Amino acid sequence: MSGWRKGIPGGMLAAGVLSTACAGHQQSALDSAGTQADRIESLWWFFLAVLSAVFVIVIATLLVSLTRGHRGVNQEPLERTHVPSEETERNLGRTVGVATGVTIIILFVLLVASIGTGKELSEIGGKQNSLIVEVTGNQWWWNIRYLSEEPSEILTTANEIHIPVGRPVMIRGLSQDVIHSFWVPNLHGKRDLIPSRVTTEWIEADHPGRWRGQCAEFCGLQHAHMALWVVAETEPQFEAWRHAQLQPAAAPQDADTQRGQQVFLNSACVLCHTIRGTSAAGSVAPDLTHVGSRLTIAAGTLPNTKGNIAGWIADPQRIKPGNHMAVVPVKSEDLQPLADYLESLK
Amino acid sequence: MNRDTVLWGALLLPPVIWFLSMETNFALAPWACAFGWKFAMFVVSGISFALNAGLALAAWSQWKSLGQNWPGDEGGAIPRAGIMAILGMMIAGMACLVTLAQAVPEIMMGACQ
Amino acid sequence: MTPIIEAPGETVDPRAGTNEEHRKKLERAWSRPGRIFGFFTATTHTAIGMRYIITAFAFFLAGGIEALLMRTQLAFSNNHFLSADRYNQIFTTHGTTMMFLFAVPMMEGMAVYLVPLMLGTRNVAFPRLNAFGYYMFLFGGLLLYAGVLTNTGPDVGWFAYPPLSGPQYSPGKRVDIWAQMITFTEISALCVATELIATILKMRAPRMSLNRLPLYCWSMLIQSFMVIFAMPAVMVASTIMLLLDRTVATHFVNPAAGGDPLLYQHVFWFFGHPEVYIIFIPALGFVSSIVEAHTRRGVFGYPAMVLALAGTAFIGFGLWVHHMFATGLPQIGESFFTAASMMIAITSGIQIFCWLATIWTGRVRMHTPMYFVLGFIFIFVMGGLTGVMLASVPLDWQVHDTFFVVAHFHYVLIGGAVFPLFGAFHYWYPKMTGRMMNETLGKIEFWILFIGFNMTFFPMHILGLKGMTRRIYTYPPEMGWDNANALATVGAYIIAIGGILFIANVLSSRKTGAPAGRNPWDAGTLEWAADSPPPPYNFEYLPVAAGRYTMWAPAEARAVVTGMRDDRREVLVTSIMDAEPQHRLVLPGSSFWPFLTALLVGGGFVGTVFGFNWYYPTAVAAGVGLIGWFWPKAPRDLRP
Amino acid sequence: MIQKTLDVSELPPFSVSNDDPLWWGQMLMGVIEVMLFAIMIAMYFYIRLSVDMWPLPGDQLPHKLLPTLALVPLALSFPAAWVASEGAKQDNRGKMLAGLGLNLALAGAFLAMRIVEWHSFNFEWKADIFGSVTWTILGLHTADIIGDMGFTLVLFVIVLTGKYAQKQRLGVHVDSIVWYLVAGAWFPMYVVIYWGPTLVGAPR
Repeated sequence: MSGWRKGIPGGMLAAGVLSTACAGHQQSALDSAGTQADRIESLWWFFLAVLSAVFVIVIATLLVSLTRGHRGVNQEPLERTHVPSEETERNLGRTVGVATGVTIIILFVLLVASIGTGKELSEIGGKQNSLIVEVTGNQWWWNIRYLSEEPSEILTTANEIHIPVGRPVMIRGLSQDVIHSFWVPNLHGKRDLIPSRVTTEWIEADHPGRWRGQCAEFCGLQHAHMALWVVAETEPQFEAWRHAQLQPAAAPQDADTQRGQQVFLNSACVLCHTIRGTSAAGSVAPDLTHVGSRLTIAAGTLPNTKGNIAGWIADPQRIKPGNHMAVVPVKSEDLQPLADYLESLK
Repeated sequence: MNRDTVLWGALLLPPVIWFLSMETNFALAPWACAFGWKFAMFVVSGISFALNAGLALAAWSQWKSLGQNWPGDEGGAIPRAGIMAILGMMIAGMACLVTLAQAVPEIMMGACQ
Repeated sequence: MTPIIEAPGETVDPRAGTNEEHRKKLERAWSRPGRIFGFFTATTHTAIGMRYIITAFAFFLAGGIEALLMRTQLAFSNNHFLSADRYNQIFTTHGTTMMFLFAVPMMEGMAVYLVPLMLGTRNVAFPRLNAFGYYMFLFGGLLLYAGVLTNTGPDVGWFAYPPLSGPQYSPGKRVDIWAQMITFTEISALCVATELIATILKMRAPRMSLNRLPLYCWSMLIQSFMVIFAMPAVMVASTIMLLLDRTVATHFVNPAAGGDPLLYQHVFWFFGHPEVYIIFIPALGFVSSIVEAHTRRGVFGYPAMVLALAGTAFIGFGLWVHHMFATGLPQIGESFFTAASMMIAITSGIQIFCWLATIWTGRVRMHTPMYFVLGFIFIFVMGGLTGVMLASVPLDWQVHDTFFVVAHFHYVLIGGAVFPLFGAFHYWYPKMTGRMMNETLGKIEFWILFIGFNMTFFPMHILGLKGMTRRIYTYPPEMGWDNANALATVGAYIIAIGGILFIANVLSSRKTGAPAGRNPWDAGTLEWAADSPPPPYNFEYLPVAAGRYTMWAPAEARAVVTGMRDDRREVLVTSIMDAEPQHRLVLPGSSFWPFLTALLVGGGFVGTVFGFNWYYPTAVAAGVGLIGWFWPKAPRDLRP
Repeated sequence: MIQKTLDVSELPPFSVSNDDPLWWGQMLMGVIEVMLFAIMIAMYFYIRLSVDMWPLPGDQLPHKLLPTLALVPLALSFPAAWVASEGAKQDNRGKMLAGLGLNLALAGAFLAMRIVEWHSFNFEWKADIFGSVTWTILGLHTADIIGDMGFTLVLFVIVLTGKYAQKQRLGVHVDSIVWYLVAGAWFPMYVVIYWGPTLVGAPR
């Protein structure tokens, strides 16, 4: 797989990459990394500038108005009521009228800007050479399929989307259970994944990088731990990745990982998980064929390290309480080989 | 029609007309896409605008016949009718304005966006 | 039209207790029996209104404690203060409490208390319905908290989207309790709306024609109509779609049998968006009342203010899809709602401009209520402007369901409703208790609340833009959200201190506050013509309106009504537009039936949580209760 | 301080007419019901437009004969309610009894026909969304009919026993308002339930 991991203990590096990539910008609407998010960000700054000016003017007027005819608490008013002259009222009427007119004009400008951006956004995408990625929301992980007319080119993975830079990608959103929402703010706004419906959204990264996304619609107990990563790479890197992912799982190379494979195949793991190239063909949980190549496990909950994999298998309910992964009894001496095996599935 | 009927009409009908036109247009959105035809939406918006403008006009003519004053809180039926007429004008005008704002997407966007 | 009889024959002095006999008779006619049993027979609007206010405030405190628990959990990353399950129950209960058990009932309670006083009448049009509505609200709230305290609190968010809230993904009773609690509170809201409309249209002081109606009463009239049109939608969403799907296996939201989860969202938000204005419009009435009393002049642009209220109300019904921009509806359809959502800013703008104009030309007195009004303008304008951002479809795709939205709606709801409400508490406290609240403490409260509020919620805008989604019980440290969250948590505790000071002020002023007299603020509207606190009959002689601000009118222009019987509960019915007296109406007296009926119906509703068949005994029980309620009993009702 | 007064002692106590606040209260309750039904009808069409076949495969359309016949007593109940309300206004006990009694009988006939008709339905509310929405509309409306019949029955008994005064007469008057709304609401719903699938039922 990618060269950047060679020779360094995987876990440390994954953790390191995550923490450097995560200077607070890897999931931000204000650090756009794609065409769509960029348009929205421009619209945002425009709205912010106009509306901040409105706010400042209103509050300034309020403060100035308080300096006029102000009586302190202890000063009794000279008169019980105060009736401004007709001329004052006329002037006020004119001022309020003008202010309302200006408000209407500002709102129409913002309306046109917003609809213009919406129109542009819906016209990006649909170009030639696009990629279709089917994202299916599950409680609480993402199933990812790269669609293709060629059945052998269809690729299944989970919780991690790789996209080539500069190529439009259509996200085809589905849901297996409840409503989820797909949101990678650096690339585009969110789109709900609704059972029995198909929603679509186009994304396009303009430079390589890794961005985090998260389920945005409350979807139950572990809504907080339903994240995914989008990795944008150059076209050759992406093709290499795709090619590698299409392969069946690597056969275990040493006695330790062979034992791990046996543990996996002889346990209840196979009821839910698939590892292509083995007899494990469960379909209700993430495909593990290349799980070792992913940045994180448990839908973005933990960095992908051997230790974390072992800890996750030993007690998934402690790390992500209420998730649908059953506690599979694994003997303590089997745990390390199992984790080694899964880690080796690059 | 007596004055109070017109006044109540101008107060209460604009929201109803606007609401129905908006609902109709919202329901038309998928159909407009299927037929590639936004014209129906313009018709609905146009009718809504015309009706509301008509109601604004009716309220205005009432106001004119009441002396075109900006009434305060004087007692009696005339100032009260004056305020109702002004309110009718403004509510119908507001409905026109919203209809106009909702025509912006109709004009700018394609039927299938 | 019934002729007006104006006779200078009898001379009365409504200021002092000159006519002791008259007052005693009124007192006898309007008082409830005094025993414990009698407590449940109260039907005067001041008693019921006060119960609403106190109960809703208690729920406000409960919701506030839930907020503190959530903020404590979110104070830093990977916190384990609350479990995911507990957190989900708490945020759902917080939202549900604040919307259904605090904001709406509080606004209703204030209106039940104030509207008849402002209209110069003696009670609401349907006093027993009023009491019934209160008990339904109370029982609904108790049901929800019974669930929360037995770990059966709802855990699907305050809008309970199916399929998550459906039978398959939320087994157990949590969602049933939530949905039935909605039924209770919506019945209560509909009761109050009905009686307020009837009261405002038909029981105004003579000569209080529509152009003299106080802006607060306009706001309650318009809000009540919104309740009438919006609440049936939530009845369909929660009581029909959700509960029937859960209890008798209908398929409204089951996609497998042709149902549609999005249909629930449409119906829910058709109620849910107007709900925000149902909370907010009464607050605009508070602000107008406070502003006119504290600037010594009528609010500038009365017709424009009424237009703004009515415009807000009707456009408010055309915004609901902006909660659904991310669901993949046709964008042209969504954009209609963008347009409407932006246009509603015009009506808010008009109000702000009119208040600014009023303050500009008035003689401002800076009492505590006015501080809260100024705080309201600052916070609400900001919330309104972020609302304009949310109206935009592309911007909403980014900030929807993030902390940006959380910040926005707390700016509009706390800024737009709670700040005016606190202003209103300070403003009408002397009327309700007869004593002034402590001014110094009031201003300290204001500054603490204002600073705490902005500290809590301003950082949330940034958190949302930086990707923090709402309703997550924890977040990893790498996200860079720690500092802003810590700040928000500190702010939340500062708000709590402000709240405690307010309660202390309320309690201590009850005993030590300066006596208020009838009209401590020298305000213009009719509630200030009654004693503080008002006697059960409100006015010894019903006042006649002499303008928009009768209390500011010269004494020679004012008049009172005579010829009302004082040996039974009589009120004056007037015509809708010009408030010409039409007839005298005898209102029912104290009655135990509203409480009993609420108990029977409420018990049945609680039963329906456990099975649909409970609806049948409930219907029978309701029938028994209503027959007892309406059965002619007191012989004095029968006499002409 | 002596103030000007407005003497109202000559005004009548009670008014059995639309001027009474109770009339407004009942009107508003009626508006709530009508709103509820309007939302249900909107839902019906929303659901209809989101599926390809209507009714869904496996459901048969309800028969039209009995519900159409049932419209006759329902339509006749309007004048009955009107007679009762006129009787209330004129303080005419006979008219009130006749109107209320006739109204009860006609409403009862309508209800009986509806219950007979239900046995012929071949779709359950548990079957699919078509059954759910149709049954719910019918159930809600039936609950309303029964509720208002109960109200009418109580008033009938009160008038029959003679324990009535203006207040109860007012009750009779506003009861007819409720009946107009509840019964009137059925006609559009009848069209939707029985003719709707025929009119808009063809596969898209």
